[in-house]
Amino acid sequence: MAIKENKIQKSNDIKGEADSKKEEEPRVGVFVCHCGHNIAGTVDVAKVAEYAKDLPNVVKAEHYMFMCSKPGVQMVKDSIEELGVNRTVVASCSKNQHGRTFAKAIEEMGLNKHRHQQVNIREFNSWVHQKEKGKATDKAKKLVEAGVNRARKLEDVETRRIPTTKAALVIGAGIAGLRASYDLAELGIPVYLIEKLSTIGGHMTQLNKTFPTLECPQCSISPLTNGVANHPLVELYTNAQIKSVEGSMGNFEIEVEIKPRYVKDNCTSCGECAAHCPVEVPSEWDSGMSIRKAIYKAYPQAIPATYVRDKKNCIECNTCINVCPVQAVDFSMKTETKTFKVGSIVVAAGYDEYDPSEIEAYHYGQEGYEDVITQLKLERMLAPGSLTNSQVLRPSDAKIPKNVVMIQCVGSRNDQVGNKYCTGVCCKFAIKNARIVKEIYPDTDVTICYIDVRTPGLNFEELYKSAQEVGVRFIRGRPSEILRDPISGELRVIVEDTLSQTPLKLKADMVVLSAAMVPPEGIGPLGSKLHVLRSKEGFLKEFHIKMNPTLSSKGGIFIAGAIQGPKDISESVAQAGNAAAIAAAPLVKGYIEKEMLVPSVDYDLCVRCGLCKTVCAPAAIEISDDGTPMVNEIACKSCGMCMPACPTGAIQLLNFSDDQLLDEIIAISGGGVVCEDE
Amino acid sequence: MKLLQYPVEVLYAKMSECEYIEPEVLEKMENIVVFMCNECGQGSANTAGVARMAYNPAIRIVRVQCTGQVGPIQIMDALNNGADAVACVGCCLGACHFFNGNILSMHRIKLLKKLYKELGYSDQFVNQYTSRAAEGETAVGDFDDIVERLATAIRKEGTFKDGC
Amino acid sequence: MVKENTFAFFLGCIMPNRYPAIEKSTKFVMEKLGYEILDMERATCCPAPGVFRSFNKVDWMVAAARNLCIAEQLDADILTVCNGCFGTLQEVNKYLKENEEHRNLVNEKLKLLGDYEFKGTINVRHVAEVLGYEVGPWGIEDLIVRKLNAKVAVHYGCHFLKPTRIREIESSEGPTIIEEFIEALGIESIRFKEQLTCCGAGGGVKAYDGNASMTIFSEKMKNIDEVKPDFILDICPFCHLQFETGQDYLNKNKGCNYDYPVIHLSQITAYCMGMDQEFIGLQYQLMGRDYIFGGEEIKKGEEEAI
Amino acid sequence: MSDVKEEHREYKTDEDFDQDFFRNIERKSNIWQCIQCGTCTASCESGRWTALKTRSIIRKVVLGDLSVLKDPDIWLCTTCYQCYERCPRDVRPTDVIMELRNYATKLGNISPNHRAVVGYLKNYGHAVPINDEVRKRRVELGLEELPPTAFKFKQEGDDKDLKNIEEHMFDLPPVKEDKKEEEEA
Repeated sequence: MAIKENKIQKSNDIKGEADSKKEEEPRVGVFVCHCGHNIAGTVDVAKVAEYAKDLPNVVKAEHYMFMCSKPGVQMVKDSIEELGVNRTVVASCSKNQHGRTFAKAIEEMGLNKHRHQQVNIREFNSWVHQKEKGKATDKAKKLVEAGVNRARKLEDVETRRIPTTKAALVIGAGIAGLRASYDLAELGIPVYLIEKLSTIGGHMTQLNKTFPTLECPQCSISPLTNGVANHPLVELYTNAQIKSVEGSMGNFEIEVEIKPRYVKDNCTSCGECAAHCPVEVPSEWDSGMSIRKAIYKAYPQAIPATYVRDKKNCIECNTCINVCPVQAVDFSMKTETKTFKVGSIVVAAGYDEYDPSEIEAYHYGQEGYEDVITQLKLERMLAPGSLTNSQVLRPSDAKIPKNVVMIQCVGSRNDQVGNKYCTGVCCKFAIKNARIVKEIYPDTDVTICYIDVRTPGLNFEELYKSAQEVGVRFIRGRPSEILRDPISGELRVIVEDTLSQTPLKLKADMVVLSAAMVPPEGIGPLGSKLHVLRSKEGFLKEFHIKMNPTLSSKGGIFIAGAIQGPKDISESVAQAGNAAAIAAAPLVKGYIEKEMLVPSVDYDLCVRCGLCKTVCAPAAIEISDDGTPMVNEIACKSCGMCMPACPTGAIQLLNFSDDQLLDEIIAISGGGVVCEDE
Repeated sequence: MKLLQYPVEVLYAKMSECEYIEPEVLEKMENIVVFMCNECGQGSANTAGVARMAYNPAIRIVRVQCTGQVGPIQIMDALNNGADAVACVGCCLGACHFFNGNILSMHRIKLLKKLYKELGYSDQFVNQYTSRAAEGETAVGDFDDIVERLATAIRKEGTFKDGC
Repeated sequence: MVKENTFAFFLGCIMPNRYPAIEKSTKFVMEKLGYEILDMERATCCPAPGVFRSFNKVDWMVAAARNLCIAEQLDADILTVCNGCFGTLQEVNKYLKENEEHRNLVNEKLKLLGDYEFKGTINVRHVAEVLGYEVGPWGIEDLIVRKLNAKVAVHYGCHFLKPTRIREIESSEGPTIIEEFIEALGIESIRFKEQLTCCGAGGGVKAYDGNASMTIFSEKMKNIDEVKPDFILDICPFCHLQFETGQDYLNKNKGCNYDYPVIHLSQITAYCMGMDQEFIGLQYQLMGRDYIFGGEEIKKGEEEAI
Repeated sequence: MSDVKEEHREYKTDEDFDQDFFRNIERKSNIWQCIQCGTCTASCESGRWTALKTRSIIRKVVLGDLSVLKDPDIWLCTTCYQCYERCPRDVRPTDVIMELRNYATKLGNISPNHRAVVGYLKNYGHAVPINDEVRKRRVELGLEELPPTAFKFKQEGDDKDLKNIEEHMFDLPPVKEDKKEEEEA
């Protein structure tokens, strides 16, 4: 890791002030909570409080019905005021639940909030040992005793303000990325928006109509695409990908690799070059439903409007150079790397459509099964300006299909192949498309084979009813395979209508597979560069599924949209707004408050072996010239891994030092006696 | 007005699938110290608690920043002070919030097991597991595994305390 | 350790007791390829998965384990030519290897049948898999004496590939192992409708309800008849029997006149490696008695008729 | 549904189902995850022509409807494993049907043909015993007259293998003579 510019503060001067606090005699207050009967139902709280009373240094031991209630918290505050309690132990629920409530309470009373030790006797004890009430009570006693031992040596932890660079980076310019960039820019924060492809808009621009109101996505997204592209505070880089990410929350330093467009910016996008280019390649943006040239613009309203040359397929015949009226085409453009200093990163890299060729029984993509397509391809056919100018034509013989069969849950809700999760979007997707196809071609019969139709939310039941109204036929059953008659080439879908218990062989001129939403290709390297956790399905893992869905597992990095899990457009936009808001917070405030829970080095014990540096993952320990380790306060994640690595115990994490842990271990492992000598 | 209150057991009681252990071995297990990292380790025990999944009450959880922070000193202290077995439950491999804490602790525990084997103790007293904050049953599965291994060790050689 | 290039040849029931020609040609092919074939003395029925597993799964495993022990005593992998036998033996072999307490249970009962003890030292191989992968079209190339040019309807059967997670040979939706192999013999496989469906004999259905089995089979024959192959190639004597008696039944009762010869993979491979047609045993079969294979000689290698 | 016409009666009640009869059926918890999507019945090559509806059989196992054991359809499964391959919940219907047959055999529902096949195994060691016609063919083809299986050893007088099998294996419940027991079951 490159040496960071942040100020490296010598860690041993913190140690100086901490010593003065140690002398003052610990006075511990213990409070045991009934939590209604969640705890009291299993643990005899009175006995536990009584047991805690005669532990050394305990000056107050109470038990109360609801510690987290106003009177409960007041009880803690009073104990500090009246009895001069300088360490508090609350035995109730988990740290994530109410640890902070009590910490804030004692902070209001002037005590440093790290002097509070939360003991969990609910999730770790009463709820899980409901059948062994006696043992649960003993265990609660032991846990409280361990909490007291631990609390005895707790020290103050200073929270410090770290200045942040007022800029943000947004990865991915789909609907979520655009929304996040726009919201951030509107807050006055300069945004660097980078997009892997050559145009912005993501999957939304590929759709024909959006559900449930059947609006045209081009119209609803273009104010945003134009708004962001021409926003004074937004710098847009297409064909760009992340090379490396350094630094920590508030001060990131990102290297971005921008592939050349081989077309300069003075391109008027007149399209002459594409007209004369001999190369024809299936267009990825059109998901293979139309042809594009080696030099192309993905779709007419594409932003940025400059054309882009696809080096892989280009045969370098130079016709585009000669033909271009403004000589914008320039093959000599090189890959540039740019570095940005930003405070927050918002990842909105979107999703990919599941490739159904993995399910062999549906023969997607095999020779002879051209008429088996996915919903996105159907959207591309229906969209205005498509090759089939919004007509649904069979890819094999370009005829209008007499009957269309849609198959749901392709690659979803499947333990054997594909993904286990339900995407939650395909039913809405399929029903909308089915209704549109039925309205355009009334005499084509459209069938949807479903397991469970899942269209929750406002206006979606109407969407479902309107499809039924128009005559879409719904068959409850998951098709087992798509058969093709080798001679006539006809497709047959074999499905059992489980409601009437009859296996059917449906004639199908065209089969549309509702494929799942899967993490985008390239998320692996992106995730590892950002040091961000991914869920078992491969999406980026949110910090907390309910309370913090747009914060990633790493501070300073935020996620929005389908990158966090399959979702529809309205949800992605909502998440993008939230991600922008919490990403902007430290930037607008100008600083980040970080608790200085960092290790301190005892230079007499240190033998300068450098083992702590090798073990430190966030590379927060540097070896200075005289061989002694220096801790970088901001990058340190206070994980404590350096402690066991140190052969002499010279490096000790504040509040997690070896002797504090030892006291807790002794209490919990039955020993019960605190060893006096140091 | 008596609120219709389902007994808590009925609501969620999900017994652990721990195999049968005869009472005399069971009562030899007073306490098992489990170091759980602050992120996924105690998170999964938390989810197990919220889902009321029962497991052996001898399990005592000590919260540490990361299993990487638990060194041989802490484990030996626990065993010397009367713990019957010690285990570390960290985040799953590759997903440690501190990047490689769980891998480090896995190596340390592997060496420690080798050491105990050479000293003549059974190596089932110290174990390392991983779990995810979302999965309560993984934590309970780990606890069951600790108890089962300890049971086999006790049946074979007796507990750690009596210097097997 | 299992001996190299030697197989304990598991005969099964239908091959030795109905179509000995398949046994003959398999031995011919294997010897020509340099494999040593050992007789599995005292072997019995594998036992047939359809009937016996339906009655008592444990006894089915014990009987199968008995056959496996015979091969273990010979210290050689088992070679089967029948999907049913391969299905039973491979599944029981894999299950007992992975499943400790079932292995003890089976070994307990196995003692009653004689001094057999399942150790799990061997594997179970199918002739189609040995020819298709181990020998492969490249391996057979220079041993071919006659190359046909026939259009053939290939029938894979069910237990050879499925269930894929236990057999672990190839995907059951689009297999190519036999197509690729028979290309070396100059045979082209024609795709016909619903090619990978069941011939209708398995699972004890042929014994339980003859005409249900025949209804399933008639659809299969209708699809094969559409593409008019030269002959039907199968890899399982039970399907072989079903195709033979099936065509005969449909001719007599349903007024069809199918006369497609039914050839097992070993028979045709042996023929192409020089075994003369008389040993293929078409004359003993019901269908396609007078079919001449033809196929022009490639090399003038000396032809020792066995 | 079973072909016996149900006489008119009110709703089915819990007594008709015996939920824990199948408590030790293998992979029980997976079977209960069945979402009744019908892939198995749609893939079933035998069910396409016969009355075998795999999905409703699994439904009966989940509900604990014991009529499935008397249902002749479970014997129409050709174990082609298509449903096993394609079930999105990995319920493995083929194994379930095989286990149902085990339960049905214990109740005595065995078809005479299958009973005969077991008889062949016990007497000749093969489900398809040899006949003279084939012995002659074997000699013509240059093979031994009798394949070296247990039957050959029995012919030479050493039939301990088949005797052991007969004694210890596949002892099926006796054939149900009286009709009374049929109605009551």
